Amino acid sequence: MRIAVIVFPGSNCDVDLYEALGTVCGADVAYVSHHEHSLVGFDAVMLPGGFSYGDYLRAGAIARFTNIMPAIIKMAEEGKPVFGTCNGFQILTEAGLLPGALKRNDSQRFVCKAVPLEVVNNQTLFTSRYRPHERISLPIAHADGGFYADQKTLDRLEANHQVVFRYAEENPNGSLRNIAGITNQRGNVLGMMPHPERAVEAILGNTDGLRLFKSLLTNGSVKVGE
Amino acid sequence: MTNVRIFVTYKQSVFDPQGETIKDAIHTLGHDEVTAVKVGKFFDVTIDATGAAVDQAVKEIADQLLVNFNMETYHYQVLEEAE
Amino acid sequence: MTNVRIFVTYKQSVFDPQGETIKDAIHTLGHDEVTAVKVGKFFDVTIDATGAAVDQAVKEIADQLLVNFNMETYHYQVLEEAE
Amino acid sequence: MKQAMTPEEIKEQKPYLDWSLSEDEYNYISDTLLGRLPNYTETGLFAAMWSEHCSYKKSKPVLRLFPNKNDRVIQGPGEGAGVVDIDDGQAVVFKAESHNHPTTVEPYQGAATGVGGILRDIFSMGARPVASLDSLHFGELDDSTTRMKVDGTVRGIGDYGNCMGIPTIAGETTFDPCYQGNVLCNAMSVGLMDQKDIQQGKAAGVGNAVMYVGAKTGRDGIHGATFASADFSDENATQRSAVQVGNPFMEKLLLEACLELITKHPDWLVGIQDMGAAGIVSSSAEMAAEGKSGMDLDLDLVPQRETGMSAYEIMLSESQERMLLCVNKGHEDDVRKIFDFYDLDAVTIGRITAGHQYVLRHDGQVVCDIPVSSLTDDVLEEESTEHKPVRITVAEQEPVWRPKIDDPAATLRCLLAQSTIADKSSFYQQYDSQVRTSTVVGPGSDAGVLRVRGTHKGLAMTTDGNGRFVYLNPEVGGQMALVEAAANIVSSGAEPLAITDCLNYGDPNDPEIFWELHQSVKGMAAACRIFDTPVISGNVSLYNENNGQAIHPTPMVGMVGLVKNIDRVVPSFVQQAGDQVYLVGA
Ligand SMILES: Nc1ncnc2c1ncn2[C@@H]1O[C@H](COP(=O)(O)OP(=O)(O)O)[C@@H](O)[C@H]1O
Repeated sequence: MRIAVIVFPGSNCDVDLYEALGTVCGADVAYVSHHEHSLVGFDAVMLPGGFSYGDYLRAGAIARFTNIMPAIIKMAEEGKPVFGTCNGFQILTEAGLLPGALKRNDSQRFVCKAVPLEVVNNQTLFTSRYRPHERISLPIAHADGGFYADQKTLDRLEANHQVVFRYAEENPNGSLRNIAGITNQRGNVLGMMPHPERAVEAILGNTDGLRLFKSLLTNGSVKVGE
Repeated sequence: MTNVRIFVTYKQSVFDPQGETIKDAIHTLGHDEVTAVKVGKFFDVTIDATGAAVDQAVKEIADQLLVNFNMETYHYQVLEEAE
Repeated sequence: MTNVRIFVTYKQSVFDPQGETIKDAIHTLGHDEVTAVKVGKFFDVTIDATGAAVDQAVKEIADQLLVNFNMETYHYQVLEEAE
Repeated sequence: MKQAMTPEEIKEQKPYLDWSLSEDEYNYISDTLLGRLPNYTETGLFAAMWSEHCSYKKSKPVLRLFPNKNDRVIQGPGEGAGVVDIDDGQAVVFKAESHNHPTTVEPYQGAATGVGGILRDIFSMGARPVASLDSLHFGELDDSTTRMKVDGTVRGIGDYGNCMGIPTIAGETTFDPCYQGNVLCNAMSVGLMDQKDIQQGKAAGVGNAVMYVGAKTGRDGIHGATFASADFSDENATQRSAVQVGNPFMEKLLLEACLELITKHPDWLVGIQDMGAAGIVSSSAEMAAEGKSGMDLDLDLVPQRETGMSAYEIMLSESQERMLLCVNKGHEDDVRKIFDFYDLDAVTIGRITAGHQYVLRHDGQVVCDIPVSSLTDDVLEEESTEHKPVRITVAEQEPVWRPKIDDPAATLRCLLAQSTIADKSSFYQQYDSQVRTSTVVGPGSDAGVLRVRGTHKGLAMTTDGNGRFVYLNPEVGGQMALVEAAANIVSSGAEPLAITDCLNYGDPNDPEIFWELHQSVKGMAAACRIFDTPVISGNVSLYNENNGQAIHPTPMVGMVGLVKNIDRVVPSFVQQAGDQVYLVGA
């Protein structure tokens, strides 16, 4: 399976995703510039963390007008895996591929540290290698990570098992219902604030993120049906 | 040429801790008569158009870009208009 | 009880990178008639006072907390006043 | 000619005195260097280039005490940053810079643009910045202004580095009343490169293009350079407007564009330099001087975001996120295309000329025509008088003070409650310390440690300084700064390679302060020789005073060490119950 890592102006965790997939997992991965119009030949697409367009206006708000965006939306509609971490998650919500929005952390500050998470749903393309309700730890690094949606949307997310990760101890950003990551209804688009790509090598002190990429790779060139 | 000021705020239902933090700081300065603080942002936009075309442009820009309707709302004010 | 809206902006000569980036994004949307965008913030402050005491309070809060006069400037508007 | 004053008026009214150019310097420029009166633009350029900030005219004699060579040093002081061999054809590049005055005035933007500036110094060498460090010194936290300054400074450093995607992995923070009116904000950046990609700030080859890339020029920070050389006082408060606003998003694009040009198209590029203090004039004049060339610039071609700027304002603007390139004739369009891809301006603003004149045109007129070297090399070094501070002489006569401790547990608790000693995680958690996924040891340890991808090597780095020690005994305090840094590097499992520094002092015209500078540098230099850690780059920040009150002399040492085997990095935390504790050394 061939995976695209999108490089938006201001992306900066693109290298980290690329290395996690390519060097650590041995996957077939390539950078794709936001200038491109097509993702033909790719089986999955990843939106990295960083500060696309400087996070000016709102995090992720401007990136959705780039040339590549229609191709990403098309892949999502085709049921192919689409993954966004941190700024990638923010872009996915701004583009309407995921519900809700990410708002400024309650502390009003950027926060970088490891946080305990619960894998709420291990029945997704991205989490099949985790145990049900497994506790893991992943790094976060963001200023706008508070997941917000109205009650109805939140209830629907829970009812459809779209909440995939939850903050397990403290809530680091004011996220409603401690939400750390969600999928779309179909389950092929995952957005999460924590950085699994920062937790794939023992030398960096944490390998809890590795199984997310392994899950995706073993599930192969899947297409998720309705 | 029209100058428009577009105000964007969180919806009433969205908790905004920033205003609270600033209120506390104001109290530290001794201004206890300040009982509430809300924070918002605004965009001063110069538009090379007048009349209805301005309203149309503002609506489109706000809808598509400046406002995230999941959590925000907006209103605007025409500051000055000149032919 | 008085509601005051305090506007804070960069001074004219200070570069506003946000405004520039947003202007470019607006052009991407096809709204080339937008020729300038400046970003500012505002504070809606409720003050348990009226008249000159309000002006005094606003001045002190702005001077000491809300505004950095090295690069910013402010003005304010009394939105409503009630005894 | 659009000049605010005629040369004769300048001679009579002496505006240059306000720009910190002395009567002697002005006369030397007129009589000896030019043989005529300088015009308004020229006078302003001299004032900026001859300021302490740009010329080191006062500190140079002292800086000569530092060793700056050994087998590993590839590039010592003089370029954007120093370069050290780390084997396998790779090199580490690093430098520290102070942004004390801007941070005191506008903590958030001052700190942010401090980080932005030091990063440009690194990537203009051809290296990719891989880590940042900081060294912050504030007044005591019981003051609400200080708390706002701390908050703004930390957010400024964090936001800029976070947005750029460069991890901030170590640093230090201290609190002392002496920094209350004059914050110290020193930022250090470390880059990694292949030795073959090393660049120089050089302009040469008659007919080659001088290209301006990056953000447009505005009126920000005019006089920043001279401003940094004059101390603060409260009456001055309204003049403090030389604040620059950082745009880390644009700098990220600039970084990627410059590295693409440098690593993929080395044959197009002759030289590259960051536009730092004193903006276009210092970068262009230094590049021409380095290349022993003449240069002819047309300022009307400089991208500007404000109208009606004078030649002087354009040349001295300190707008951020700009670089100057010297490009081989015929490749201007190729270079422009690279920058285009990143949505950046790249404009040819002049050419290299035969001879050695520095010529500027504005509105169709020649506004400056002087020898390049008069700006860069002919600066009059200043001799300083110095003597031992009375406080030290007095203290030496007193009996040695020994603390009396009755209740060690209580004393320990008091010590731990000191803000300088207490946990700093509330600051460094605002920094992304892990982006680029190479951080093996992040902030909170003795030194930050990065792995070097694709090798077994690592780099350890730390910033250290202690103004109180130096205040008590400058020479020993200087040595101790080195010892602390080296201990932090070694205890992380690395071998010290070299250092950079920021020398933060008060007004050097005060003989006692100059003595502090001299003695502490002497102490540092001696320790550098012992550890074989040459000084490969650095920065001097003088006039750190508020209302005539100087800060403690605070030299900051930034040290980098080489980890030969990254699997053998030693953490500085207690690992598990039952482990034995040893005290080693004196
Ligand atoms: N401003 C800062 N930026 C990054 N890291 C910091 C900063 N301040 C402190 N730290 C981290 O916290 C640790 C303890 O800080 P401090 O007590 O100031 O330094 P030290 O232990 O070197 O005397 C440092 O080793 C450093 O890793």
